[in-house]
Amino acid sequence: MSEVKTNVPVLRLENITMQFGGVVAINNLSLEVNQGEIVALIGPNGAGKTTAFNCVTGVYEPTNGIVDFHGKPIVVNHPQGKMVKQYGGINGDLYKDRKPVVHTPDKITHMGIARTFQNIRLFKSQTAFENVLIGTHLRRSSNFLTATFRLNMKEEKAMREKAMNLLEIVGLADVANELATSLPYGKQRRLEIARALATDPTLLLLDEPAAGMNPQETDELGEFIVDIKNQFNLTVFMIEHHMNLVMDISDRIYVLDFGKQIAEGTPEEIQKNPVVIAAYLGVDEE
Amino acid sequence: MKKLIALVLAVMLLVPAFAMADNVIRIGVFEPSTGDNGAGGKQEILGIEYANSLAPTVTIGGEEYTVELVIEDNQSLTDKAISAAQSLVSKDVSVVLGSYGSGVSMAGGDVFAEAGVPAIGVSCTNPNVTLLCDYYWRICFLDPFQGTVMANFAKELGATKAYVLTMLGEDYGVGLGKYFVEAFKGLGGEVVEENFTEGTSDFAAYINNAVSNGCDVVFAPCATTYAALIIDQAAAQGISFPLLAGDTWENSAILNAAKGKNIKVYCSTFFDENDDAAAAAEFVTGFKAWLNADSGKMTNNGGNDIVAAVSALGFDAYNVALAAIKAADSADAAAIVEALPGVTYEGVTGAIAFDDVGDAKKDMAYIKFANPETGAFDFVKTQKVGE
Amino acid sequence: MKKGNKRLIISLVFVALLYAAGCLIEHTAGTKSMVVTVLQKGAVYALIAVSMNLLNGFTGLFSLGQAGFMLVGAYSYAILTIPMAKRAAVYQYYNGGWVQFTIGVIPALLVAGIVAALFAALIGMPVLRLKGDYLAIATLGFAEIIRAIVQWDTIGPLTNGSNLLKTYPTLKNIMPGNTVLFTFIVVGICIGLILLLINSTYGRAFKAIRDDEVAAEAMGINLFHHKQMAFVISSFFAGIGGALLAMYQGSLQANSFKSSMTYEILLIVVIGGMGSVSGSIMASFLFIACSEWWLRFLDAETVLGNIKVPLLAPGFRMVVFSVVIMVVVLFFRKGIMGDRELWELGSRRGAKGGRK
Amino acid sequence: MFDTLLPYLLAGVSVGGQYALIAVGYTLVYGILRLINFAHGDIFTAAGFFMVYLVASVPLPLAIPLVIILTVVLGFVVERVAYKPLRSAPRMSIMISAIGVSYLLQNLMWYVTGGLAKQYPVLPGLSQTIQIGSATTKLVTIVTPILTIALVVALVMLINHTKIGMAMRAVSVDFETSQLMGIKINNVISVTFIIGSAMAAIGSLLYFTNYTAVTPTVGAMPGLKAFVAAVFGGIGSIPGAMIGALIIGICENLIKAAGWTAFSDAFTFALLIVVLLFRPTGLFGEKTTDKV
Repeated sequence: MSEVKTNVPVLRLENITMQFGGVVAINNLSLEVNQGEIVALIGPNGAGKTTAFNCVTGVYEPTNGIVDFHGKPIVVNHPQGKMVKQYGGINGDLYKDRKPVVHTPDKITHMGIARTFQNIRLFKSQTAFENVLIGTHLRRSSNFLTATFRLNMKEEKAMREKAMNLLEIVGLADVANELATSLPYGKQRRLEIARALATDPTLLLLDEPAAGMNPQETDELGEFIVDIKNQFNLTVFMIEHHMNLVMDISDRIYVLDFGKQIAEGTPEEIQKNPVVIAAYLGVDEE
Repeated sequence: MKKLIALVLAVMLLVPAFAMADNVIRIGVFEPSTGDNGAGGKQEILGIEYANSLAPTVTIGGEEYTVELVIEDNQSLTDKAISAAQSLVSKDVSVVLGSYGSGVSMAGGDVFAEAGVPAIGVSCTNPNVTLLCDYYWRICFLDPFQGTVMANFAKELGATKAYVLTMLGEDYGVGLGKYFVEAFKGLGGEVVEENFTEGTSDFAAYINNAVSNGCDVVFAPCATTYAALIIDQAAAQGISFPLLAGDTWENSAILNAAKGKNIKVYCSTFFDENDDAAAAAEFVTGFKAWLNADSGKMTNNGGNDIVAAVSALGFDAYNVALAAIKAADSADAAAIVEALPGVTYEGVTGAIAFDDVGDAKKDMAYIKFANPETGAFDFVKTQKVGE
Repeated sequence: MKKGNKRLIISLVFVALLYAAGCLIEHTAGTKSMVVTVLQKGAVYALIAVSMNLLNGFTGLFSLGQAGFMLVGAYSYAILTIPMAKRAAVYQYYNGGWVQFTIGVIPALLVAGIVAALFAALIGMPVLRLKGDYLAIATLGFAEIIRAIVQWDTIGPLTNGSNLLKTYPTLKNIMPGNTVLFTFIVVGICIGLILLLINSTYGRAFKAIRDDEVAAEAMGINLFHHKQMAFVISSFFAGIGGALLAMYQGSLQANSFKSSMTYEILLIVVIGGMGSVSGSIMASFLFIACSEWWLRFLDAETVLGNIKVPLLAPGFRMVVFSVVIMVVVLFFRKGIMGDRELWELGSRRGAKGGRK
Repeated sequence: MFDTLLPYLLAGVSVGGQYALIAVGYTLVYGILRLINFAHGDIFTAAGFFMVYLVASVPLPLAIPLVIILTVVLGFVVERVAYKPLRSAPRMSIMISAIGVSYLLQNLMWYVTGGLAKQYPVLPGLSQTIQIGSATTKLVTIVTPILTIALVVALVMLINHTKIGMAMRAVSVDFETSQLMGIKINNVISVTFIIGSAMAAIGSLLYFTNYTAVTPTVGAMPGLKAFVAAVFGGIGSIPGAMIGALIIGICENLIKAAGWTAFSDAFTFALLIVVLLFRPTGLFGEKTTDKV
């Protein structure tokens, strides 16, 4: 377990609601992830977990609500729409003095949030090494002219070293020149993490990192997540179905069901929570 | 792969491009046989082929040379014309005849000039064909002349306001339209000018514009493809005023479009089938017999044996080329270039002699009327400058 | 690194040999030969195809506006270089036109690229928000709009309306007798720059966008910024390509820059392989050689002995040609090179080979 | 004022109706395959040539159904040969294939006809000249919009009330799922192409009666305009395509009336871009969200 945990919130979601047409995918979700923590977001399929990630990373624009990262706004969408200047009503205080903000995913990554995807999205025509290298593009100082005329050789070299270094850390150095999509499943998941790390994040969002892994691989992954968290001084926010993994490494857990938060607490608390058990096992209607 | 290509290229270079038979002189025919101007181009080629059938050889330096026609299709398009011209040049032609259409001639002119091959324009009437190219000569009249003729004629028909319709990007039509406008305004007439884009089929709005602007004559020099549509739609809208155009409209397509409709179509052209001069009469009889002997040629002429002016011009162009070769007494393109300015020839379309720019000094146009009842062109009058 | 250097040297020697061969061919075959034509036009098309590949093949933006940007480049070049003495004749209907100065050929080529790039920047702002085939049809539409504007009579004093522009310096005027070398040098520099860009960190970002937009954005790549960059750079080179095409043709008319021209270039890119620079170059020369030279006999009605060869008639060449293209599109979808490069064939086959 | 505008409006409604018949093919195919069938305009042209050549050998009453049948066969074959093998390929490949087919058809027609314009036969009745108010025009001008509306209504009924229509709607909503539900995708797609081609054939009868010259490239522009109409009306919506086409036909003629003749084609594209940017779903299209 990490020893750099604090109570300083890194990520804060407040009253996030996401509607697709008439379907409410997330309903008034609020949560916090603190510096140095590993926080898990669990829930049955269709609970809105990935949607929550997509709201944080700017893929979706939440219908309303606020996402803050290190106290800076990522999304501020007022319930009554962006046109409303004078905030009031039910969430009046929450929106007080806050201008509507919607950032694009790349801007959010630039702020320091990196993610992986539930259904792995590697760059399929690129090698493992090139995939990681693309992650380093974000923190470049060169522009297209200096890059074209090779006036950035020093930076280019640093990028390559950093990418290789990351591949070594995730244990993929030997397959650096293999095509990313030709790697086995588990390695692809690690590669996605390496690629995310190349963007120098402070918060790492992992979307089902252990999906499709066997118990042994899952255990290794757990250690690996803790390792990199410590090594890169990260905060980790993850969606996961493998309960062993979740219970092993999480500091806190949020449980989502039908777009609503139904529980929050430490692994021990969640394990005992009857609402959670009901949600997972299903109970007869009272 | 690349090496293979290089190898193929090298082999192609080593094999002499064309087995040079002795005593053959090649004349390039640079004409559209497809595209908007394909119909006219084919008629022009027929004239050239007929002339070739009458005079298949030429004597150079005391030796008899066989004339071989090398025909390339410029597809009526300026960009395709360039590669067609290059293809002709690469086949070592001594002189080029063509084209029907001014734009393609201007585009091809550069290629001929670069290769030092002289070209004789047959029915390309835009002044810039010869003006901007030192290797181009021409045996027909020019657009400033033709435009003036038609403006005068419009005036004679009693028109006061003309509707001028040309296709964007067609040098021939745009040029002729401008000269007509200049002349017609000079005669105190009013003008409405409009353009259509390539590939237009809907001319209803244009005809409406002519009507709603109170025009009493339409001048629409354009390719026959569009001409047929314009005539058809004008007739459908019951237009009572005459439609005028330049030499391109002297074509079977126009006759077919106008046939049986209540519409008056006039065009100016280079030659009249019923010309009573001896040379012309002989040409007309001979050409008709030649056409009738071969159904393929009849088809290329538009399915009948009406002698188009461009065929007569093609005939003359071939003979001018032969005269130039004889004057140069050489099959060498450069020698022919030297000889051409001095060539004079008494053709079926009139006497041909070149001025400084390379244009034939021609001063007579024939005005014809597309008779909707007989489906033939009626000769109206001849017109000279200043008349 | 050392191995890379060696390969670089081999490549450079190879390129130098190609240049020498081009030069030699021109001097031995003479300017009249079709080989020279094919080398000139093939080189010009190679640049245009590579510029289109940068967009369609490397950045995954299906743009069909290439002919429009070539048109802008070609016109910019021609307008700026027509000699003063000839302007009155060229702009015969517009009193010699508005532009009353000329600039050198090389600056004019640069201006051609820059003007095309400016147009692209303006057009890109709205249309790059569109995706897939909507982007394709919108860029196609813009190319047609550009063509309509250039032909507009009101700006005729600038563009000569819909009429032919000519008398500007052509390939022959610049390096007489070495037209192929000149074309190869200009095209070579441009393609070289594109290659350097593609192999830089920006090129990797382009490819990332092509492979997966969502993931690329999650990597912090600003989609719009990078797409705009690819679009503008591609158009810059398309503009220069258009200017070179004008120089090759010797005369210029807006009417020939139709969407069918874009389609032809697209087909070259497909034949060469989406995402392969060397493929595009080879396909260009092949395409031009076939259409201008090797297949020309198909268009001529030929009589062998007494028998007229069937099928041969004007237009048959293009039929054969389009059938071949359909075969490539349907059965050899990767084209000549797939997304590999000629110089990678030896070294990276192991790593990248086994894939479909 | 109205007297001056009437001829333009008539011409606009007429040409708009003809675009509408082409646009139906675009909107159906796009709705199901998400493919801009670039060859559709050329299939329309081919229908014109079928008529020209058929009339030379068979009587007119027989030629008209034959034209429709041949066009349908052509559309069907194009789909089977050029699009079906690419069903699982990236969308860009199918679109390139469509461009290739268009290129092939145009070149083929160019070869067969020598690139020369062919005179379209006179259809008795339709070609007659009639007088409406201040305007003189062909009868086809009046017939077109009536026939177009009738066909569109019939088509909408087909799609809403028949089994195949239901299958078409299902496939257009979700390709994979409907496949899983046992809908024979290939049949549905073939039917789509058959309907589209038949409409194009009828459109060509009307169009070429109005504009009597057929050239190999004559369908390219109406094809593109019909596609714009389909986008404008909301891709996938048949009544939308019709209304879009009528609006485009009328606007085009009014623009020419205003003297901006050189821009009548460019206008269509400008309209397309404006629609794509500000209302990408068109007038009657439904909004969709991409899933990540």
